[in-house]
Amino acid sequence: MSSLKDIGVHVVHVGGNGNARAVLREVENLLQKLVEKGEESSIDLSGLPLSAEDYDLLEETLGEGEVVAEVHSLGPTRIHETGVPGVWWVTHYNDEDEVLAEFIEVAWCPEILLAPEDDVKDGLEALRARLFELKQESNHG
Amino acid sequence: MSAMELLLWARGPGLGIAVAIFLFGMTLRLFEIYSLGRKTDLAAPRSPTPGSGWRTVFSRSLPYQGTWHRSGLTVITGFVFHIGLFIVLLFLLPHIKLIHSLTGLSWPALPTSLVDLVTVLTLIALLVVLVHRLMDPVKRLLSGFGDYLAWAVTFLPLLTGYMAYHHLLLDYTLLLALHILSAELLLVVFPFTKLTHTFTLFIARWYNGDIAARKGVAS
Amino acid sequence: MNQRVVVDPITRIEGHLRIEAETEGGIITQASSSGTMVRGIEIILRGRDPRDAWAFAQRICGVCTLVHGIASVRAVENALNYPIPPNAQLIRNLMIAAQYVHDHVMHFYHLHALDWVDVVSALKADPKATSELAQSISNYSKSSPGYFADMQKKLKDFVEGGQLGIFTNGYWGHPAYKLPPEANLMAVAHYLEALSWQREVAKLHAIFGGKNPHPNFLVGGVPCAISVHPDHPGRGKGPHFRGGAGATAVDLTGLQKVKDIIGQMRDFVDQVYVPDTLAIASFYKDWTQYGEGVGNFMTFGDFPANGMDDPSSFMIPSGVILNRDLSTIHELDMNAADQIQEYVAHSWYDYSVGKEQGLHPYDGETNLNYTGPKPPYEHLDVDQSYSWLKSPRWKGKPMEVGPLARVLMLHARGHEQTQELVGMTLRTLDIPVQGLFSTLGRTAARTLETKIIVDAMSGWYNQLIANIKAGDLRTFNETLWEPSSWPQQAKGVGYMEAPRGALGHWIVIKDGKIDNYQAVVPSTWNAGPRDPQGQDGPYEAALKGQPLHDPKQPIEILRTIHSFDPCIACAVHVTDPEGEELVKVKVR
Amino acid sequence: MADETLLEILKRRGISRRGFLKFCAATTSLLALPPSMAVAVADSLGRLKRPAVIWLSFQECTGCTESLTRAHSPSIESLIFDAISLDYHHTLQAASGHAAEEAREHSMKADWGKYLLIVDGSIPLKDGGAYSTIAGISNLQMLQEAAAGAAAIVAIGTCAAFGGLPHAQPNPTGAVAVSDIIKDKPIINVPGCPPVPAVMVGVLAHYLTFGSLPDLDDLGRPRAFYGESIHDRCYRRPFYDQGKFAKTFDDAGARDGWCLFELGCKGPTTHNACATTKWNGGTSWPVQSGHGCIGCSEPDFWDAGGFYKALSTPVDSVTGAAAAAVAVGAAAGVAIGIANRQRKAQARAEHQTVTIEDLEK
Repeated sequence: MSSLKDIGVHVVHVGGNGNARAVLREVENLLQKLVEKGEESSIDLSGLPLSAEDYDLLEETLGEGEVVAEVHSLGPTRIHETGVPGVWWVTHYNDEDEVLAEFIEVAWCPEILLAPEDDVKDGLEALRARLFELKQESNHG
Repeated sequence: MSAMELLLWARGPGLGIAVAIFLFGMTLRLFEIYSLGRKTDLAAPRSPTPGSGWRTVFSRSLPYQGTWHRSGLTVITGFVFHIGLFIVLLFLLPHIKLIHSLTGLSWPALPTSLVDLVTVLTLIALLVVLVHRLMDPVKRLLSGFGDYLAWAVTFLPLLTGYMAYHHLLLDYTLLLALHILSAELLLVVFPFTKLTHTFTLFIARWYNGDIAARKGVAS
Repeated sequence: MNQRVVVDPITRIEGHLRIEAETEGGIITQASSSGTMVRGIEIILRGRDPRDAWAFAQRICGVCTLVHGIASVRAVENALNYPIPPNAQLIRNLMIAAQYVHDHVMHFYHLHALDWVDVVSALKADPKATSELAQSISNYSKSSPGYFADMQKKLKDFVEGGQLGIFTNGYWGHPAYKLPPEANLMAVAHYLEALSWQREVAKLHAIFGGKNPHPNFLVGGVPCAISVHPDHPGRGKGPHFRGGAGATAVDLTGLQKVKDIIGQMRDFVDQVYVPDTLAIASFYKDWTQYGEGVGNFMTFGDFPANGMDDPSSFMIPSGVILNRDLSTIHELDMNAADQIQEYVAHSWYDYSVGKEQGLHPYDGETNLNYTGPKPPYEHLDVDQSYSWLKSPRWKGKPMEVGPLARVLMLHARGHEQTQELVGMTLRTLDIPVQGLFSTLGRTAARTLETKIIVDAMSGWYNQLIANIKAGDLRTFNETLWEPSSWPQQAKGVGYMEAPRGALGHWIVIKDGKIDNYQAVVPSTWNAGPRDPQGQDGPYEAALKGQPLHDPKQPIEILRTIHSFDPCIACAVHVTDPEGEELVKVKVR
Repeated sequence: MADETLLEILKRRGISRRGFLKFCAATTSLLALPPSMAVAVADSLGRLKRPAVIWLSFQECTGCTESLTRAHSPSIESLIFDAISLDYHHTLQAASGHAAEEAREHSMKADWGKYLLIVDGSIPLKDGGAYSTIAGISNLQMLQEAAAGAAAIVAIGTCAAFGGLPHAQPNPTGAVAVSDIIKDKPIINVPGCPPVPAVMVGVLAHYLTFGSLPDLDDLGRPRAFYGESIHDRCYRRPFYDQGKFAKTFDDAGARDGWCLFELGCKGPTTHNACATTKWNGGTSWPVQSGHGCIGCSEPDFWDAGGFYKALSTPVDSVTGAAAAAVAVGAAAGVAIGIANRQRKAQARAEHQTVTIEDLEK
């Protein structure tokens, strides 16, 4: 919208609740657990009120990592590794691109990226069926 | 009765009853004192009045050298909790809104966190005063039920207000209701205890100063 | 053969409505409309702060979730002669318009459509043919064969699942359903599309009013301060002492979102709602013969460009049309004691002046007096009192209010876009102009006015933005906020055009408190019972002479009643100006 | 097919287990459960069958239903087509009159003891319930019949939960809440006028997922959503602590998003999820749009002393009582003063002159 852009605006947010620091502490604890015991865990970001400033602080502190992934199932799910390896930012969206849920996952690999065993089995069967069809086709041809 | 119902009672009928008893009691006390009457002093005044009355009001508010040395703690805690009470009562926004709705008068508020700090100081001062009263043999001997009651009804609104603001122990709604009720209790007992001094103190000081001046005694 | 048909509950409406109809040889000879729920909101309002009244009044109805709030704040402002800033006026217009568009679309798809659309028949549709049909009537993007095949599969799964849920016991397969399977499938798809669309466009109310349903209002303006500050430097040190953008919902982002929503609304109306109405109507042209009603139409007017005190600036004009005569428009006076009156001859209320007299809302009184049968009951005594609704009349005449009345009034007053749209509709459907006075005409009028209103929204939006750019951020007038500044006594009327029709709230203020409050609402005009002269209300008149194929499946009754979009929680109300409640209940 | 589980339905729709996992993660978040519960949620949801739900509307305004249709995740469509079988609901169902009542009776019979009963609106008890009837049956009778076979009851909205608007003084129709009538069934109160859509859906999802009631507070409200006050979660809270208050609805403070306490905000005593979940898909919520919280999820909020009066001010005017007290106090004070003077005078009159001679006796 061109008209509104002409309006000078101060983008300043009201004070944060200081919850970003609490989340960062928890990430540290969970990461230590992952390293020492191999336990994976996650933090639900909707559980705490986070202001825009809190988000900025979280994002700045964790930084950007090497991996970006997107899952398409019931709307997109966007995942990126943060600058701290093992700490993943997972955001689930619905079809209308609204945030359904947002997690910081502390794991070797986010659970949703791993192919579930049953799906893999179904996939194997589907592939075999497809191969069978191909064989039939080539026989006919 | 739910916390909300208690709060509504405290903000409604409870407040009405408390304010009525307070005003009834205070008017009664003041009229009673006034209507006692005094004999007219026909002698010519030795010093100008009423100026010396006002001077006494001020000068008696400062501790004498002797008092200061004898019980400095009492003086300090006394000042702290009186000034603290004054600030908390008159400069917290919710209180100003209450006074405004009752009297139509309004003035700027102090930041809530500052008032919060003052509250803590006031509470500490009040506790020190109590401990001192209990420990000091002379004071303990002199103290009666009325003294402890006056202390308790002053302390409670501060404590419940502090707890409500910080959500300590109980739900906010319930704490707010208790805070208002404790303030109402203060209003109710106010005219019938030594707390009346809030209103009579300065009158009495002025009067003493004025009489003394008339008789030629320095105030 | 005489038969009494009872339809209770009438579903897919707001509130509790009961219709009792007499039929003879498959034709309805007499109908009685009864509102069966009352809450007494106007009694509850007495003695309260007039500035609070909107919140109570708004809860009269959660479907027309905004209209009673608006009428209420306008009533108080009228009584106190309380002007509001231009921005507040524009924001209110945008909110009212959004309510229209949202409400009319939801009514069409979620409340009315199942009277015309056979969900089960959609299973037989050919998705490819459906796609062709959809593309032939509109350029709406979701119209591929795959889309409709998916939709059909979804529906099939659902039906085959055996749990029909809300579709249980529908009149599926009834001969009155005339749409081909493809049109049915398209309509079912749009039923679901509209459900997700309405969620999006309701956000306009959330931005200005904090939530929807039941957004917030304010006497003296609107409560949403605008936080787009061209020159505001902020005060104090550090960000904690400043707000700036993001401080309130009406900021740069919020206003951009409003603009997007207006676009979404216009697209859906142009590409889905209008084409669907015309397509479905083309299969039901026989419904231009039924459901006319009383032939008298009334509007109060709304969408001021220049404040409520200047009715000439209203987009929707006010007036009365009698006996279908569009050439003469009678002027209307909301304050005249002999114009708008309410009767209770067939309602469960008493008047101190006797049950036969009518009373103007300022003098209105209501004493609940239930004389109906003790529940549970089979039938109401329709010769006596049979409803919690009163019977409002204009100069003694029953009036229809709502979309049809408004479209006729706009047409009669020479509104060009209306005349074009009405002409286009009549040509497309190939029906005579008399066809407007019918069940179908009423439904079509609702669609047409939605188009007119959604087209007007950008104008108000641009004006609002222009004001903000010019530095005018005022949204509230503080001068008369404190009750101490009010006269000891005041009375006023707040009115508007609600989606369902002309709505008026009358208020009497005494010593800063509500002394009397009365709402006369659209569905009371339309759904009210007979008056002392025995004149039917619009619902009752509209049902008379209409066929009823199968009394067990009264779909024809539903079509006509739904074409009015009933809102019964609104329609039932009580007042009691003198403080005497005469609650005498005779239980028989 | 009627016995299909949710997992089977989703699979048939071509939705992978990954999608299901995501659905469960979102549900866990919605229910305010710790993320580690996702496995338990997945387990129960996977076995879930669409339970029958009967929705009764009594003295209401349909605002609660309207609010439910604004639910974003999950949406009303997925709720009524995938998660539950909504067998009776006036505003949405296709059938009317006799056919509608038959659907209700059939559902009650088929799922006796198992269906979930949802109620919106209060129930009028005065005058034999004549103030609200459906199909000629009083609300009281219909509620009692439907409650008898319900597994649990959800009272949606402040009217059903606490009596709401019809219950406001002077309560002309004798309206009461569901819990005033039904004592022998588990009841979840989901108040709000209307309730936040995400809260309604969340409560339903919890019940459907675990088949049990969530943790409730002393007013029967789920703690997950009503556990904290609006004020504590409010983004304007820092301004309260700093003593920065909007004085009118469009002063600089209001535009900067300062605290609305002075303008009557009831946030400190109101327990609801508005400040965190917000409204209409996270678009805004009342305080963000500039109007104070009116306290709509609390009992008797309609009679709580005016929406624009600060929480610390009196509910009713005390001027009358104060004036009377002053007058009576003055009169009594004067009376006592006069009595005292008389006593003094009398004492003086009874005073006997004592001479030295007397003392020397």
